[in-house]
Amino acid sequence: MSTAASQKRGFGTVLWDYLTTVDHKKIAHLYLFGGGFFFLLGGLEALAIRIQLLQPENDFVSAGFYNEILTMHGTTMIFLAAMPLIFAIMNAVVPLQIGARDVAFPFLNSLGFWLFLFGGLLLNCSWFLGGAPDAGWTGYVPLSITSPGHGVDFYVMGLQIAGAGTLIGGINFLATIVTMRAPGMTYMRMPLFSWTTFITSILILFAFPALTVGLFLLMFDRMFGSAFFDVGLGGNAIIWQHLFWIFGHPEVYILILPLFGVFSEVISTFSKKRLFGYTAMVFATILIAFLGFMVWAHHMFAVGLGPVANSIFSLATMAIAVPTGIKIFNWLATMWGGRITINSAMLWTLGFIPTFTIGGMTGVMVASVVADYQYHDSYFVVAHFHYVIVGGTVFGIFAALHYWWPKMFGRVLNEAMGKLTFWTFFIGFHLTFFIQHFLGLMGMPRRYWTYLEGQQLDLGNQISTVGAFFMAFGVIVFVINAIYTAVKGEKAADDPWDGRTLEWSIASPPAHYNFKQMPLVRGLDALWIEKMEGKGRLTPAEPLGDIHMPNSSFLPFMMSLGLFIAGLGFIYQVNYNWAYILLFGGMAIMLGSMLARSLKDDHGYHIPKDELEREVD
Amino acid sequence: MSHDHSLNPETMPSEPEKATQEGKNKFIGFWFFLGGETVLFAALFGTYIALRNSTADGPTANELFGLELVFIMTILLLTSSLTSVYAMYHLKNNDFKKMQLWLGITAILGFSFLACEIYEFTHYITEFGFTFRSSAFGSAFYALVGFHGGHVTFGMAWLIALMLRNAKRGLNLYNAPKFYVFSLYWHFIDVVWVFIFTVVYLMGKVG
Amino acid sequence: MADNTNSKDVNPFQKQKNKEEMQKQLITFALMIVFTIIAFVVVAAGVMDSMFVIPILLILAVVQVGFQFYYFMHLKDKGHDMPAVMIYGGIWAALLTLAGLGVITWW
Amino acid sequence: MKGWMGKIRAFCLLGLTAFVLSACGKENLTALDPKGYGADQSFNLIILTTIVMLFVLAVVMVVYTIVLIRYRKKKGQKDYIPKQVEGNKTLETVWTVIPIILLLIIAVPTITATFDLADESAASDSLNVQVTGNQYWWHFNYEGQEIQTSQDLYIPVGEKVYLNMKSSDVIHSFWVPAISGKMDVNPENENTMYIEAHEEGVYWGKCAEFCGPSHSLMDFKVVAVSQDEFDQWAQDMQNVDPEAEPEDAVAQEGQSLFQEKNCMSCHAIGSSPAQIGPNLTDFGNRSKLAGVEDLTKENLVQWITDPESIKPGNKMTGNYPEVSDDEAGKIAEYLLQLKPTDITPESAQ
Ligand code: HEA
Ligand code: HEA
Ligand SMILES: [Cu+2]
Repeated sequence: MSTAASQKRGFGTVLWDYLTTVDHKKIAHLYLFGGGFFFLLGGLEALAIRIQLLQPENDFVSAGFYNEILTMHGTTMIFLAAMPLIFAIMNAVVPLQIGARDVAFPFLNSLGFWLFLFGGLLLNCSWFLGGAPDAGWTGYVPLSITSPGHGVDFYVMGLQIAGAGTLIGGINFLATIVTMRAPGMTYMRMPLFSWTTFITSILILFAFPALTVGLFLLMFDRMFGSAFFDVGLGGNAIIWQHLFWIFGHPEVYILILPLFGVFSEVISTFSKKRLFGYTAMVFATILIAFLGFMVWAHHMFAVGLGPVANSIFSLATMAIAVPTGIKIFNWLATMWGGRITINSAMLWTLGFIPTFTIGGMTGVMVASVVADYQYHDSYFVVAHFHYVIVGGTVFGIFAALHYWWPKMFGRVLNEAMGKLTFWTFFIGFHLTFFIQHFLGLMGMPRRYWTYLEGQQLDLGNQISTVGAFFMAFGVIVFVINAIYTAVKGEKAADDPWDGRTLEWSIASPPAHYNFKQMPLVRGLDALWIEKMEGKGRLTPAEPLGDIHMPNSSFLPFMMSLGLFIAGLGFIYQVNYNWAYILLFGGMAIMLGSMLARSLKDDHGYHIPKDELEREVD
Repeated sequence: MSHDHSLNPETMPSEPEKATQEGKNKFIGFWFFLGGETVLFAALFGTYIALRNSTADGPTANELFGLELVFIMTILLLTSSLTSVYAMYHLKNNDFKKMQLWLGITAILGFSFLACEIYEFTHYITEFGFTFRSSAFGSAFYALVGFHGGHVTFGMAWLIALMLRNAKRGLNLYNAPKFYVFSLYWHFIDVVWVFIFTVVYLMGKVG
Repeated sequence: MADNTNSKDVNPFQKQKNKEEMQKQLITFALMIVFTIIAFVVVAAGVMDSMFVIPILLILAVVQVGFQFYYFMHLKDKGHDMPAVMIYGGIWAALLTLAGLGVITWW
Repeated sequence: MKGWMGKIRAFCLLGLTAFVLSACGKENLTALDPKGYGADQSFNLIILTTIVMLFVLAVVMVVYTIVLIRYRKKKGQKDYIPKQVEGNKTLETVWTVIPIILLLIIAVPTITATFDLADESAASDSLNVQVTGNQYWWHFNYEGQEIQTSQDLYIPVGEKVYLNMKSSDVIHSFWVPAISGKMDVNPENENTMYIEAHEEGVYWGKCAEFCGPSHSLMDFKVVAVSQDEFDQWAQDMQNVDPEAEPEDAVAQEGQSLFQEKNCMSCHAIGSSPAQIGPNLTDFGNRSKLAGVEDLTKENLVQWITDPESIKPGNKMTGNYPEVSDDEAGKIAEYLLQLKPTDITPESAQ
């Protein structure tokens, strides 16, 4: 059952193992591969965007196709790349950090992954089935209603399925953190990454339903002739914008908060210091999440909601700078007086601080209503959000991967390639996006297929495109690094970074039951405490006994596959009757799997005590 | 830990639904889910409130709604909430047969509610020509009330499946959380209905 | 499986507690029905101005829902801190959603 | 407050690099060289926020640099364990309070300006224009004046002009960076904003809300002229005779073709309200064809025969009878001489 044994098994067995696994560590791998694949795809789309904008009046792609690429770039990156990659890290780390043997709902955990994957695949099927969605990642009505073909239907179904997966994942992490913490692991002893995971999951729980409803209404309008957004029948297009941004703004904090957690861990480990102002960090996170729900209309300043609404939302938005600032300064203070080791994980973190600060600054600038009348829907906003998303989320994901790769795969990523990735990506990033602030102010709106000659926009766009290729180079080096490490990377020690938290107290990669005995946690930075007291390992909180483990299951895959097929049928039942076969067939597969799940009791199995005793420590 | 979760008077914990780790997880996880459902219904309510006057020359709320039927539906659903409380009472007393009985009554009440709702919708469609496509108001009304009805339908299917699956097994620590979580769900549906009859029907009548 | 449907064997102390609890639930239910009737009567009578009726209806609904949550769903019992946090969180997000859609959609 | 704002602004204008200055081309597209009331307001806030933000960034960067220089692991520090500091109340208060103060400095002028720009009290005794956004062109209807134009909006300089904006299809957004920030043009509610240009000239306008394939081609112009010229223009426009026969024969043929091919079912000449396609009254004076192409006969023929090649997804394609190149040439000849007034974009520049 151990990982070493599984590597010797044939390809078929390994595949089956992954298709049926409910082990959070393997699900983390799945999320990493799935999210990584979509990141490359979204990046490829970004490159197409940049090539099209290389010259004025370019026609590398046609106008309609550009809109498809643009929409799919945004949608793919946010829903299918960034969030799954974040889930990969959460799955790999959180149960270990809180000293749990597994997540609360292993079965649902796997279901969440497969729903995401099939939702993403469904969305991308649109490329081959008459065209991708083309109404922007925000899918504003009435444009998305009038959009011909099935592109937007794929957007609706794909996001609905993937979104269900995300919601399930969020609830799973919430329950895990509430009920599965090791003895002594009180809330205020939880490592910051676990905390941010917890808060992020709350955001998911409360934000996604708004999107779910929005997508339903859009689907009804497009497929069943309802009139939510049909102005002729009294509908209102602004409702969509509210629903989308009530989801959408918390979503951007879903994208950043977990990485704030990652940076907190990385900074504290490599500065050899305890996190400065831990309590403040926790409350800042909560405050950001809380405020994050009250600011959505800052995306709608130009909609015409009136000066009162605009002012309130502007103030609320600016307020978020305060807790975020607390975080930035606490990180700096953690490093102050520390002993800083700079390696790849730390480089990404150090790159993040100035980059994200700039992104946050421009965030506050766009929060100033009247100034936003100029910035809104221009490249200035594009620059703002890539500074926070790439400079925060993507940098953070890279930092996390370099930091936890040993724990996830038992091998250390190559440092030289890691540094090369960082520097090319970092330089390319600033080349690409810094100039876009000025492009926006010089009158270049976003979502422009092309721009005219002689408007002083040429040079800026060229620089921007060149930068994108630097980033692409960096990403390719990272992919090579990952493959190289898998083949002949250096084997990782259990605790390669002299870590502070529980995950470093067990093997790299951990046994499938994580902890042979539940550890007794005696304070913040549980492992560090033991190290300082000279023990270096955690006291078990229980005698060695049988370990209860969940059974693998193929049903999550089947359910998601069923939904995928049903989704296709649903989209096409509008034009073809045969699509009902898909629709009902898919539903049958899904419901059948659900029935199988509820009829067959699944009590899991036990690893007997003597087997555990036989395994070497 | 014992592998056999079945209950007997000596091992009967006071809260069988939370006696195992799995039970605790289910319990907590389900409450979280309900937190999310709150926002889901809020979004539908919000849409309804924004569009309730957008009748596009079709029938208005005041013209459509009759209070008698809504009152009956309300009483049916509220009572079913109480009967599911009785079921949980017997669950805690480890009295499986009585629990099944009260759950059965809950199901009957739930189905009666659904029947009324179906009658109501067909009434609007045939008598008033008021459909999902008539106006933005129509869309919003059917979406909100229909979503709730969908939840009731799903709840019925869930309840029947639970009762049948466990009919021969009696209570144990493996299925107690399942019954408990169902009752939470059922109460939540009732909560939503309270707001529906208030905001949609009563306020629709008041204008 | 052992015969486990014999309720007489349950710890009598526990049983008494359950019974008292059930009585409270019954009272709660009666109150809920009364509130419902008040709400319907107020509207059916149609004597009051909608300015007053709507707040009354909303208050009745909120109290009634409080009963559901606290008594029927046991939010008042111990071990329900997290559920309460989540429900209040949901209500918070729900209120904002309602405010957004209800107040600033038409202007 | 205006005073010190002005000083800072003057300072910053000086300080702006050649890069930014080079952007102030004749096309008046940039928001960095404001020439109108709304753009001024925005620009002031842009400058103010930039200064505050640069200050914050500077603080962060200074601490960051010190940290990296002083506290990098040095040789011989292998076993050095730094002091594990839990926190510091004073410091934490400082970096909570100072940002709050900085934000208030930004918030107050922001809110003042927001209410200022939303002030519609003068609307009733000013020039009001009904703006309609269409895929992918703009229509302007001068309220109470029997003037309809498309694509070029003429306004008197130094006057507040109120725009009442609504869309006929999807959401658009009205943006003339050099004179004013943007405002969405929604299908269900009318939005109001005012614009005021300080200098005569042609200002480039853009649609800023994603509206379909030709979103990037939905440009328009605001032509600001002196009050006298504007009055003259208005008079000329009101006096247009839609049926007037052109002088040369080719154009005359073009005119009859224009009728024959049913162009008038969508377009209009004169103040008729037909609005499926742009109003062509002053077509010959337009600064650009379809908002983006040079107004030449060649381009116009291309437009008439194959509009899709210029604006993908436009609503003219496929909705009119076949037109040969020759016929298109004649129609073009007719349209190009529709010059009812001498007040043109060129004269404004
Ligand atoms: C990871 C994602 C992320 C993050 C973290 C943020 C963070 C912030 N965002 Fe951003 N934003 C996006 C992603 C994100 N945003 C996206 C994707 C869009 C566009 C969507 C679309 O239209 O497609 C967008 C758009 C967007 C808009 C709408 C612009 C428009 O369309 O016109 C606004 C307006 O207020 C805004 C504001 C902010 C603010 C104030 C913050 C704040 O949270 C920033 C706080 C941080 C700091 C301020 C820096 C650190 C603080 C200090 C060092 C303390 C001292 C600071 C001060 C005193 C100022 N964002
Ligand atoms: C997580 C979110 C995320 C991320 C990471 C990125 C990353 C990038 N984005 Fe974008 N972007 C968005 C989210 C994101 N973006 C969103 C939400 C929008 C708005 C969409 C809308 O308006 O609707 C947007 C819009 C957007 C625009 C505006 C388009 C327009 O308005 O017309 C541009 C233009 O430059 C752009 C560029 C880039 C670039 C160059 C990167 C780079 O950082 C990408 C770097 C990665 C690579 C370059 C990958 C390299 C891969 C390979 C080389 C493939 C190798 C292949 C194999 C091995 C198989 N993005
Ligand atoms: Cu936002």
